[in-house]
Amino acid sequence: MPFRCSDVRAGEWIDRSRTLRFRFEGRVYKAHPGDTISSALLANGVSLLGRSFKYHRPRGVVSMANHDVNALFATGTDTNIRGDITPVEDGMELQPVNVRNGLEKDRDRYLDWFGRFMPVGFYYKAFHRPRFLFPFFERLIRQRAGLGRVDLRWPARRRPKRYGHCDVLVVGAGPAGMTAACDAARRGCEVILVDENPFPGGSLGYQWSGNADALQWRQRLLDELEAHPGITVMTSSVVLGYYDDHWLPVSTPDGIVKVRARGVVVAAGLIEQPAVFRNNDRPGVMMASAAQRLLEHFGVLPCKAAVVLAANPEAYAAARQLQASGVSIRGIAACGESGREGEDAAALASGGVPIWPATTINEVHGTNAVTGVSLIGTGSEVAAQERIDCDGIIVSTGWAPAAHLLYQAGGRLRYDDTLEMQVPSEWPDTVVPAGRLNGAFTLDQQREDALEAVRCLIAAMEGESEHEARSLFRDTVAHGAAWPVSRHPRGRNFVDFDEDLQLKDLEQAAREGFDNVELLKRYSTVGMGPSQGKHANVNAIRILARYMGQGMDATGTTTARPMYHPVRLEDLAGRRLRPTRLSPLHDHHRALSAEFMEAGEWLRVAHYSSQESPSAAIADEVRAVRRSLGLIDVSTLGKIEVVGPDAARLLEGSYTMRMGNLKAGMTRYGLIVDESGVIEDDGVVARLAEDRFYLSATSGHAAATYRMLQRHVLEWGLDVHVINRTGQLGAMNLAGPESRRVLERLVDIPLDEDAFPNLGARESRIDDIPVRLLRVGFVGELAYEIHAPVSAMGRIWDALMEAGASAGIRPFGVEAQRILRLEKGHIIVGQDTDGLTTPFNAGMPWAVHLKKPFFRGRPALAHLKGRESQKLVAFALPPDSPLPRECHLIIEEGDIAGRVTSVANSPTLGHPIGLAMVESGLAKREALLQIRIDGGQMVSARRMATPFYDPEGKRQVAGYPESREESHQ
Amino acid sequence: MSTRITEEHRLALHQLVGPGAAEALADSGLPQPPGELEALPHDQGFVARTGAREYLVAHRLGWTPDVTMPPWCFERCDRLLRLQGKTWCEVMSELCSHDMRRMSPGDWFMGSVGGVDVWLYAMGGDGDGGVLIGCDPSLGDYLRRVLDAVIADRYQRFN
Amino acid sequence: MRLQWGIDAMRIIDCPLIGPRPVAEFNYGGAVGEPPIVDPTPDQLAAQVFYRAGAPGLLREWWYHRPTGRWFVLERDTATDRVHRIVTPEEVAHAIPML
Amino acid sequence: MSLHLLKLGLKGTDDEPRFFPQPGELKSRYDVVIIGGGGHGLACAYYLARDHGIRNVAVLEQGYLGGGNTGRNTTIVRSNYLTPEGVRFYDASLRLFQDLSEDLDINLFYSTRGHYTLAHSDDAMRTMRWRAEVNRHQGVESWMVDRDQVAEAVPGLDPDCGGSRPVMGALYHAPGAVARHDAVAWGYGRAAAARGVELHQKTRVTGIQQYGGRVRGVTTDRGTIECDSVISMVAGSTPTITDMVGLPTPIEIFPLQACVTEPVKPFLNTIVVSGSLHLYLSQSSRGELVMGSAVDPFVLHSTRSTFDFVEGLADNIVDLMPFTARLRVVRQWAGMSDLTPDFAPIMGTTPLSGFYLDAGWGTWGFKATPISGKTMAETVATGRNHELIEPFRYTRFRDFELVGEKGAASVGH
Repeated sequence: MPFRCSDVRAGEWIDRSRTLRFRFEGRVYKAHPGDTISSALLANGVSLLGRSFKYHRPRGVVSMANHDVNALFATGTDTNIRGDITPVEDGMELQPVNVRNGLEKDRDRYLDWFGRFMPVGFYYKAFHRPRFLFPFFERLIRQRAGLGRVDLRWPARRRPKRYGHCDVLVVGAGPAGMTAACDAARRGCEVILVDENPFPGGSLGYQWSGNADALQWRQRLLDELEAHPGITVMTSSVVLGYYDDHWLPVSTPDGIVKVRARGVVVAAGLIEQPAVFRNNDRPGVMMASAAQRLLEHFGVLPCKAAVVLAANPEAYAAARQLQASGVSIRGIAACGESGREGEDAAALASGGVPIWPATTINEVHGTNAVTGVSLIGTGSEVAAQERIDCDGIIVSTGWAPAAHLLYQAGGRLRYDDTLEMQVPSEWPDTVVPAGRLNGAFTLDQQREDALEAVRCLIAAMEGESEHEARSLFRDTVAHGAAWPVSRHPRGRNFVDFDEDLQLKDLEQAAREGFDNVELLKRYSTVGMGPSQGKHANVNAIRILARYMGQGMDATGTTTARPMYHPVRLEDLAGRRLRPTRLSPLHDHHRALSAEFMEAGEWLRVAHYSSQESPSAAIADEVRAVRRSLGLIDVSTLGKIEVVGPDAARLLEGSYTMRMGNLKAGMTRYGLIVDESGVIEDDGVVARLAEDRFYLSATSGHAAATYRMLQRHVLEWGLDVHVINRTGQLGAMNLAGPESRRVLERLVDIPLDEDAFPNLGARESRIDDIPVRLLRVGFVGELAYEIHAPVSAMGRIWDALMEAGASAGIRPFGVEAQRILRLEKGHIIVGQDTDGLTTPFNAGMPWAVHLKKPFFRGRPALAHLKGRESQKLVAFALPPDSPLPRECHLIIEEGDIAGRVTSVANSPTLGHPIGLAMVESGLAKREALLQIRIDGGQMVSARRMATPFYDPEGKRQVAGYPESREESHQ
Repeated sequence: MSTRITEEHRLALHQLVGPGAAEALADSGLPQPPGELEALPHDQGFVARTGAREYLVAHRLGWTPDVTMPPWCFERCDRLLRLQGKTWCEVMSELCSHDMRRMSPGDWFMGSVGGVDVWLYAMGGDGDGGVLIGCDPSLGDYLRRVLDAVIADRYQRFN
Repeated sequence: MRLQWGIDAMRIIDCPLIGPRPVAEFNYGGAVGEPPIVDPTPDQLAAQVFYRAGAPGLLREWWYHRPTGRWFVLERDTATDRVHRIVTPEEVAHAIPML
Repeated sequence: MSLHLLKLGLKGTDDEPRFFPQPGELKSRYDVVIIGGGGHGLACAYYLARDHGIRNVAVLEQGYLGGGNTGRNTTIVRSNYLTPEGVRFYDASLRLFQDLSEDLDINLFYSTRGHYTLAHSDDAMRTMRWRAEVNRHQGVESWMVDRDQVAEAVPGLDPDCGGSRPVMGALYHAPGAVARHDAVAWGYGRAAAARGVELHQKTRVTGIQQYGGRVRGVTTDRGTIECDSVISMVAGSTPTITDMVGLPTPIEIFPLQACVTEPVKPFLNTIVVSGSLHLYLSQSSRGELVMGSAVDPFVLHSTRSTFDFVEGLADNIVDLMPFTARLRVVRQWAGMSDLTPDFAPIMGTTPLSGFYLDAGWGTWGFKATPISGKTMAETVATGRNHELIEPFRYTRFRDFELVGEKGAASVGH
């Protein structure tokens, strides 16, 4: 590996004792465990790692810290893999992304020559005329869009998430972060320390390599982190964002941990900013911190001979560090004064390294790799004469604070003219900055700032409001250039490497009127690429500020939105949790090979399958109920107890009909409407005693009805208890002419009409099981609804099935029930009614007792009575007529006049029947309903009264109705 | 002992609601927790005060409240799952945002686990602590499946 | 169509007895309305049924804590999402006319 | 390569005209003041000038042009609504959209993709059929497709949805499209400014003056303006403006969140929406998967993001399209939706003469941009509600004549 330096670095991340093999574009390379894809390729002298998104220019490592996406790769099972930070694995098969015919010979590389024909916002100005050509251009552009390619066959590998709790979450395990974590732990806090790198240490691990004190301090901190039980260190982990009330999701190698912290120290350090000069994107041009990371973490030399562009002390330290490792420093162009008189600069100069003051880079030479550079005076327009040969450009011209979390927590930044960098200007008292992002650069400054941060944070967490104000330890020298930008007549001086945006593009956007930071971003797309402006936003604001002739703060910043780094959907999704509610009789149904359907969270029986088709099985179930005996599990019904002195008063106010006069031992149909009079729920109200009611509600609305009743208790100041027993009790409905004969044998109370009249309610026992019996049924036959604790439902079902065997008892499901209830003309809330249906629309004026002085929705219903524009009507079709579907439209003189809400072939009546919501005018005129069915064909339906079947409801009250009676044709 | 789930069948549950509920408990020799959302142990079960005049009583089989109306007493069939073992907190940390390490024996907590509303009663005594989980009977199978899956995944991941 | 929360959200609501809880354990009950006028004019009815105090500011609202089955009334600033005060139910109770 | 780009390439971009002229001082008087510089406001200004010759118009924007919901939505254009009046209104908007790139001479990347609204229950299937029937009755190309047709049209979709809430079918809406939302605002803004309309950014309305039962002017943080007509087109800020004139409305503000993934090669060529999974999905021309959901569950005047939004969305999309599980979310943001009780806008005249309302846009504002501009312009020019927006009049709540869109919403999921 030609660029691997032999001497082992102090805090190296690689294991030199083992070697991996991986393939890139088909060629085999060697690497060490701990190498990332980028470090491994660079170690092997491969510096061309990718092609840019728009112009397909050759690209290499520039930040080595995931602050850009130059180095993106794909394998068979993944894409958009970030080379800088993704460990290389043995046997990896890597390919570049968004190239055709390999990196070297990418067929789209010519696009760079046509750059001039693709200025900023070009796609807004072209391709839309003539219109018929646009689809062609759109396909062309869409093919080029996007980076990696997805494979539709990839399986989803959901990774479970978990919750974390701590007193103090420290973001960033650099010198400041480690100090803060140790100090907080010493003060008795439970601390979580998070760092996106595989090892803690941060800049101490790659920037202070020659400094003995720094290395010693680093080791002491690492040891204390290791030793202290109260500190949990999460490495290779990213805090994705700050969300309300100190909620910080951390993406770790083992899934996302959602941390609730009482206080947060944001010590995430700095993001080095590139300088803008012609061809500043060539492979080999990189930031000083990138070169130092390559050297100290991976033992990889960034180049053999380098020219350094310097505007801060860090540049000269990096130059010495590289020189000490064998990189020849051909010269340092000081485009900023800071650091030029420093100790490092003096050492370099005495070692023969030329330092050119007030000089910057005019142009970098070479295409797939740097071959040389020509310089220029920062003030003058004239290029320096000679060209300096080198294979690397090391840029150290400024920083931006990684203060995204602080911003999201409500903190704000301002530009510091001394440091030439943005620093926090305000922050919440329990989310505090520390370290270099707070302007503390020297090791002492970082340590003091961290200790101050923890002192103030803990005081705020303990609620001591007037603790001593926080003092700052910001450096007093510049750490960047005010204008790290050099113009060039032929451009190619990139501000945003992700989006391929040059200096002229941003100035052109501002010139065209997009002259505020948000419009500039949206028109030019600066900062909208995968690295979200980490390396581009500050320079973009500098360029806009200079173009508009205003200060950095006046120009403003764009909003820093989560996620700090992208996170996979499968990590966000986590474990698949689908709460599913099962009836107590679920296993019984499975034993009867039932077909299930989803009803909200519940699983319900649609029908019990038999040899014939489903529709035949359903018809059989319907006939069984009509002719002999059926049993249906209705355990999903809402079941609510209302007990106490004001029980009747609560129901009087909650239902549209009178409830106060309901006698104990009787039930009544109950209807609930919302404030605007729209039907919300219905069910049965049973009065068990003067101060005890038992309600049922539809399974879909039960929870909401229960909450509403509880709320009314508070709103109306009532003395009553409302208890939700929906899951505690099961329920089944025994319906059919044989129901009484069979049930008589099991219960301990008389069932004759006098003792237990229709709509009656009784408490009884089956064997030793306490049960409630309600003479109610949705299906219009002699029926008994049996409610009992879930633990006993199996025994009751078996007892009934056994007792009813001779009577031909047959279990039936929801589909049969829907037909049976339709034959009786009963509505289903949510199907025959919608978001605007009042009781008057649904043909239920009898359910609205406006004589009551008050009930929920009364004022609206009083206003609406008699003014309904739509009405629910019933219709029938001849036996041979094609069957309409629900929601087919009723057409009247070419206009929509209504829709079919329910329709089914009635096995009992031998022809299709249905309900339809139609315009009131049409409803009044007993005319035929013209229904437009599939294919546009019209069928005419004749109007009918409901109930279609047993209009007088004789069968429900018949003591022992003739069970063998053939259903009338 | 490794973290595990066991079904709890030895406890019968009753919900006591209404005026005179505290007195009814006293008459039956059952403890009355002073504050709401608190519980007191009672012969391998507990009495939890879930409301101003509302109690959930868990006791060995055989106790039937000799109460005249009111207060009102309703049978409860909650699904009861015992989660015990060294890493029971970590298992719960995948399913509930409440910091379980703050649950000391005798504590009562009502929250959401795996998207399902539950009550938790921290059991003391027998070594590896843990918690008794109660949920609506219709959601019992779901909650058991989820807890089993989390325990199995963690065993695979960390052993 | 309003989204129901995922399993948990971050915002904390701190209520009496139940203590600080993630907002995902709650159902939003909407603004506390004025006591309904029994026989309102059309304008009064529209105001009662439909109109809302939509501007940002302090709003008195119903919040339902599912796991403990309790309603709370909170005064919340709908611009900053901060809860200013827990309102006792008695403050919002109003008698209803009975037959 | 289009001719225009050839010219730009050869001649350079120095004399490319400004989209928006340099903002000057506020004049003391305008005929019409439009509050809100989003898509609706700029479109209305354009149609006032183009169709009605009313050019003495000022658009006042408190932030930057297109910075509100216009720049935050998931860019879907469709007309597969439930009520006849809804279908007519949005279909007219869709037809305007189809010619808009040419009208405004800006490429909106208006791309007709086809739009699938998935049904995961019998109830949902019924609602889809209801919408399909109403759509086709109005000549809009929508029809039901079954589960297999959905799986075929949306590569990689798992109709079983991971084992629960399976896809039973969908409402297919052929004209469904996406467009670049920012460009719509800029296109209208440029065309309006070219006709003399003044666009004032960073100008916040602080009060509306009225006496004698009519509007007289507005006060802003840059001075006071006299005018005859004021149109409020501020979506999420509507209640603040209507409070200035004491006009009660049923509007409540809920955050509406969205997120976007890293760009990948195009794999999704249609728009996929699922009501019960609260999921809106399309792939932008840049290759990003743009994903949105339903509004947050409680009132809030803020564009803050929440983590559980992106968790819930990921949980559902990983079930629906498992292969996307590997894609990474890059950014999430939010807009402020002004919801009404019947999920339909409030448009046109109000009891205060001279004060017009264009609000209640909830999650369906972007697709109405052209037609809302056009109909509001005609309404202001004539003083009477355009017939397309009469069903959305302000007084409908007092008259209990709500629009039936809500019918679908409560039934559909």
